[in-house]
Amino acid sequence: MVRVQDEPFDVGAEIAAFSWGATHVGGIATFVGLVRGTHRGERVRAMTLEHYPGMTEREIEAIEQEARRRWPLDAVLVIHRYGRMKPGEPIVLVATASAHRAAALDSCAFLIDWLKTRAPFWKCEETDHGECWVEAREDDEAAARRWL
Amino acid sequence: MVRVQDEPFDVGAEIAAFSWGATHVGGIATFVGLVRGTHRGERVRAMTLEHYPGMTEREIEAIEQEARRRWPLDAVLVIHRYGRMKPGEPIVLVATASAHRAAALDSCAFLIDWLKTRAPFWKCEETDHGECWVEAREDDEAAARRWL
Amino acid sequence: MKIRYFAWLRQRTGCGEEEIALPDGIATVAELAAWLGERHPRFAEALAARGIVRCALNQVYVEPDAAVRDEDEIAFFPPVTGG
Amino acid sequence: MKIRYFAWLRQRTGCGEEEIALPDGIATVAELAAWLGERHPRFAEALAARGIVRCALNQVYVEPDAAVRDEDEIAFFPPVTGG
Repeated sequence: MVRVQDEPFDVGAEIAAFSWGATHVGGIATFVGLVRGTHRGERVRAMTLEHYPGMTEREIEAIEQEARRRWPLDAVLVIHRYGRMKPGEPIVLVATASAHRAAALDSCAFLIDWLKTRAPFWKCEETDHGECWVEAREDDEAAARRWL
Repeated sequence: MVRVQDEPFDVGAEIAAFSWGATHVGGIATFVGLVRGTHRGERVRAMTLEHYPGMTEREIEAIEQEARRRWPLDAVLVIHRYGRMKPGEPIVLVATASAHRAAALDSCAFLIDWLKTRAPFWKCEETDHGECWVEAREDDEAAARRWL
Repeated sequence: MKIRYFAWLRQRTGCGEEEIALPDGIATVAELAAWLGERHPRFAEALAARGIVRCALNQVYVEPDAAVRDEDEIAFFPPVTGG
Repeated sequence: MKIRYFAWLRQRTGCGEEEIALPDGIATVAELAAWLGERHPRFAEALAARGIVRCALNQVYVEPDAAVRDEDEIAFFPPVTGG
């Protein structure tokens, strides 16, 4: 399931509601990305995530389908926020459930690696020196290429 | 932090309490292992985990230290139950927090891989055909060797 | 056709989206981008820096040689930075 | 010294732990295990299946050639299956 939303979400509650009680599930892996309070040594006061409504959901759903094609997954959840956020706030939650530990762990890493290089979101940080668009990172590209 | 306990734990609450508010943390990875309701095609009614009190805590703490030596981690949590559990119940929770996504994801996978081959726990399953000690799996050994 | 710009391309063009008629002689995304660069000089600058502008046609990533039609929605944006 | 057995080794020896005096002429974990096998025939069977019995000396994994002393706690158990 994919949710793209402006509202904050409660990580503990989302994970608590995710895929429990399915007795063939042996492992659940999750990743949460958070707004960091510093970037390149500068204090970040807040961050605004712009996105491309429609394409964002479509693209994340395509990544979910690719994960399900590669691994035997019982459940997948991706929640991604847009809008303005403060340091410490969750931006993204990825959760995967599988009978097998490796499938849950690997697919969770795959989903966040591909999300970061394919889902149409753009970060604009507010620092003491004004607003600044975050540049894409080569190591994110490298992480995504591991799965090709 | 390492906790070895008989009592069930609340995954959502544990994750909700883990390392939030530290504004230099960029990513939190978690893994939860659950009791599966079937094993080799047989229905599992319940499972009892025996452990070696004292050595268990010592061994998991050593694995945590090894993870902290390898990755820049802001926080580590391992909760592992022993005693009798029903299908669907959480056995183990591993959570890692880091400034960097890859460090959180890789150390979480490392911790569960090493836990499974080093922490002194033994599973005894109750099936329709009686009780049976679970045999160690070669693919768990292989997963642990990835990190050597 | 609908043209959309995101992130700093939106700021540099000064518009998030614009409706245009498919210009005569324009058949591909690359040709359309070049044509749009004449309207928005700072978009042209960004295009000149190779690899910095991504394109989606009807909300699907495409390469510069993709064909465009008058009923399409075409978006230009920098490399993504979510997650 | 304290000897402990876990999981199916505990069931096969019929005891979770026993106190013994370090037997004469026993210097290593391997020698101790062989000596214990005479008390517990089914433990001897398990030892004969190579690689199936693990050992911890004072709660730390050791190899069969580790030296043992009378004040040690020595545990024998099958490969672990937690997590």
